[in-house]
Amino acid sequence: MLTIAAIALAGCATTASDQEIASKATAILKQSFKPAGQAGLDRLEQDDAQRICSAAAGKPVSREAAAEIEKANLATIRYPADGKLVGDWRNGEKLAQEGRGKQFSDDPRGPVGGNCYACHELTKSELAFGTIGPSLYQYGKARGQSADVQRYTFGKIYNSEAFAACSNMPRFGYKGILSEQQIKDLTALLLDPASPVNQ
Amino acid sequence: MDGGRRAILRSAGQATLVALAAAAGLIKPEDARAEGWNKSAFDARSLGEALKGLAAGEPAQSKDIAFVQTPEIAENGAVVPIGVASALAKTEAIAILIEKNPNTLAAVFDIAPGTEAAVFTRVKMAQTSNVYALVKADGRYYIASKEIKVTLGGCGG
Amino acid sequence: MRRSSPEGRRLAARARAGLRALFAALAVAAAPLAAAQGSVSEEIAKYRAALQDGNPAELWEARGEGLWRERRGPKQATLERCDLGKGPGVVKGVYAELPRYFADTDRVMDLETRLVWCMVQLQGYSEADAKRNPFGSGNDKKSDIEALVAYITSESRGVKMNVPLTHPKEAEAYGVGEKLFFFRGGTHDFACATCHGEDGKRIRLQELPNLVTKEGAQRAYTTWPAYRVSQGELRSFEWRLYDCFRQQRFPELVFGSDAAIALTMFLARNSNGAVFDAPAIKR
Amino acid sequence: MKIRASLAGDSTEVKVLMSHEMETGQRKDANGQTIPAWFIQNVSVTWNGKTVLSAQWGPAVSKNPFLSFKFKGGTKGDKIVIHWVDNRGDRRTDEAIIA
Repeated sequence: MLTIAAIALAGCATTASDQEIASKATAILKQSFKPAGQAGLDRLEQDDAQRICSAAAGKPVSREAAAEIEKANLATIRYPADGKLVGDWRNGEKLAQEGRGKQFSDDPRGPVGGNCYACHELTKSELAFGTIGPSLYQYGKARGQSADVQRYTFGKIYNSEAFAACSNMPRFGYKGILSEQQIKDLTALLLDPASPVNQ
Repeated sequence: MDGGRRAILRSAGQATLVALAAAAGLIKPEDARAEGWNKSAFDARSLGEALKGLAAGEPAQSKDIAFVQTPEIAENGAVVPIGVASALAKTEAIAILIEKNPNTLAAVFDIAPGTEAAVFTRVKMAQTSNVYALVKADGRYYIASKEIKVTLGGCGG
Repeated sequence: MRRSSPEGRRLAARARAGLRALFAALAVAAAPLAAAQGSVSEEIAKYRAALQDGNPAELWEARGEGLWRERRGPKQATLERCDLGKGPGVVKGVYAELPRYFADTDRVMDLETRLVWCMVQLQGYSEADAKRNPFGSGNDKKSDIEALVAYITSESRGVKMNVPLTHPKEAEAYGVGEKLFFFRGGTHDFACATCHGEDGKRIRLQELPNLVTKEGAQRAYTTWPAYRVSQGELRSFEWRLYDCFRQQRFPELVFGSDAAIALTMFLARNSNGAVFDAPAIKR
Repeated sequence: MKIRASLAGDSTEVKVLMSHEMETGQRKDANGQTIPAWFIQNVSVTWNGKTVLSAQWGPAVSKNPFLSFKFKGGTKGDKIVIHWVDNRGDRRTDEAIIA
């Protein structure tokens, strides 16, 4: 097992000069940013997932690395103590529309949104949706509302990399972007039969 | 289309006369200054008020007014290109009105004889709205409209 | 329209127009636009086309040209001896070959950084003063750098991008830029590549160029700087990077920093062969 | 101002960009204070001294306004003068030659 991993690593080992460039890039990065508003230089400190996904440079990471990332991130998900995973879809819709939050230009007191429409189609009434992520229109209608679907949906919003290593989607719960209640409300936007997502 | 419109118009005939009388009292004396600015029209907060301010009364719907180089969707409400062309003889003025803006009237252009009755400019739109092109031709007023949708572009931040 | 025709004539006209009640006019007007509604992207394309004719960037270009020729700074000198890579005073076509290595500073520099250097060397400004206001904001805070950038880039319109990668420091900057392009960080795990690493993607309604491909880099890089209608400002490429990082939830990219130059080098070099066509006008 | 006046058949096409904030009076600054309205109210375009177009604008005209139209006549070398005055009483006049 260890041997296989070692071979896999060797297979995508970087050349010496590439490593030089990489360390140069890290040094340059640190000198090229300054703290502003709520965004300190700590935001340039990468965790394992960020580091491994960056090094892949847009290509898929190895199966082993992906499994490691997913396992580590799955362990971070905190499900609500009250066991209720589905909140208010109306507030979820507002959060899906809200693009502000965590930028150095944003008020640290909020609002902070999920900005879901930036990347996903969600409802038929909002034409201005992005396509970086898949369409989520009729997400709940297609999947139902079983306990498993609720857990997956809440968990995916909480930490997307638990299910897809190097996902483009932010880890809203794990990184403290959205509160537990806000994630419940987004879960409701996706799953509630009354939500415009499921019309 | 024509027959239908006439029917509607006939039924509204009585209301028209009342409105005419009211409008007659609103005609403003010629401003003595070379550069006048029609404050009451620009302050108007509805289409009806703006038309009153312009002393336009009840303009007739006209197919001889066209929106040209005017998209149906604006990528940003801060800059919405609007072109208005009038095929009405003796067009003297063209005005652009935006129904759902805080102030309805956006611009008025006086067209000198010899100048083509077509103007192109850019306006701000607070939200998706009907945009009206009002034309004064040979002393009479005509109107046409077009809905322009304002979308949210960019990253949302 | 304010100048009303004689009252009598008006009333006569009104009587003739008696059939044309406002209500009816509005009823017709308010009817939904039935057919002829193009798709969203077609209509957005029309919107953009309508903006092409009459780009307020020209106001910045004119101001920038004035600043280039004006005696300014402690030394009361013009920038007309500034060497942007093709010799002192040459403006034509220089932007198509930037960033590049400059022997006099032993550094790879982009246009903005080089302009700052010229303002310091030729006009006697302190570096801090020259960099003080890199991005304009309204009438009270006009950026001289952005105006100069508008003028100088306009002098490369129609010129093929031809960014060199011959000096080792140019190659290094390109390599570093590529690494930075894929660097994920911040609260949201975003990298440049998150939005600009795949073909045919949109954020909201905005198409995202895939900057990893030659075509994507060419289309994007050759249309900056641009007048942003959403801001009513001309924006330079350094601003583009600065604001991308803001939206990536990173801290603030330092103007003229090595990261800014390296990323510019990566993207500019990838656009080689395409015809430069800016300052443009964008949402 | 950036003025372009060019002959197109027997007409002259005038295109102009004006540098102006066109502040609506509806926006607030960072401190929550309303930014006062500041916008061009009157524009006039003359060709050899004769007014060919005049306009009244409200604050809904976009920042850095654009205006384009055509008039009959005009020959190369004729002078086009554009003048604006805003609600603060600031004025600006610029000229261009028909090309």
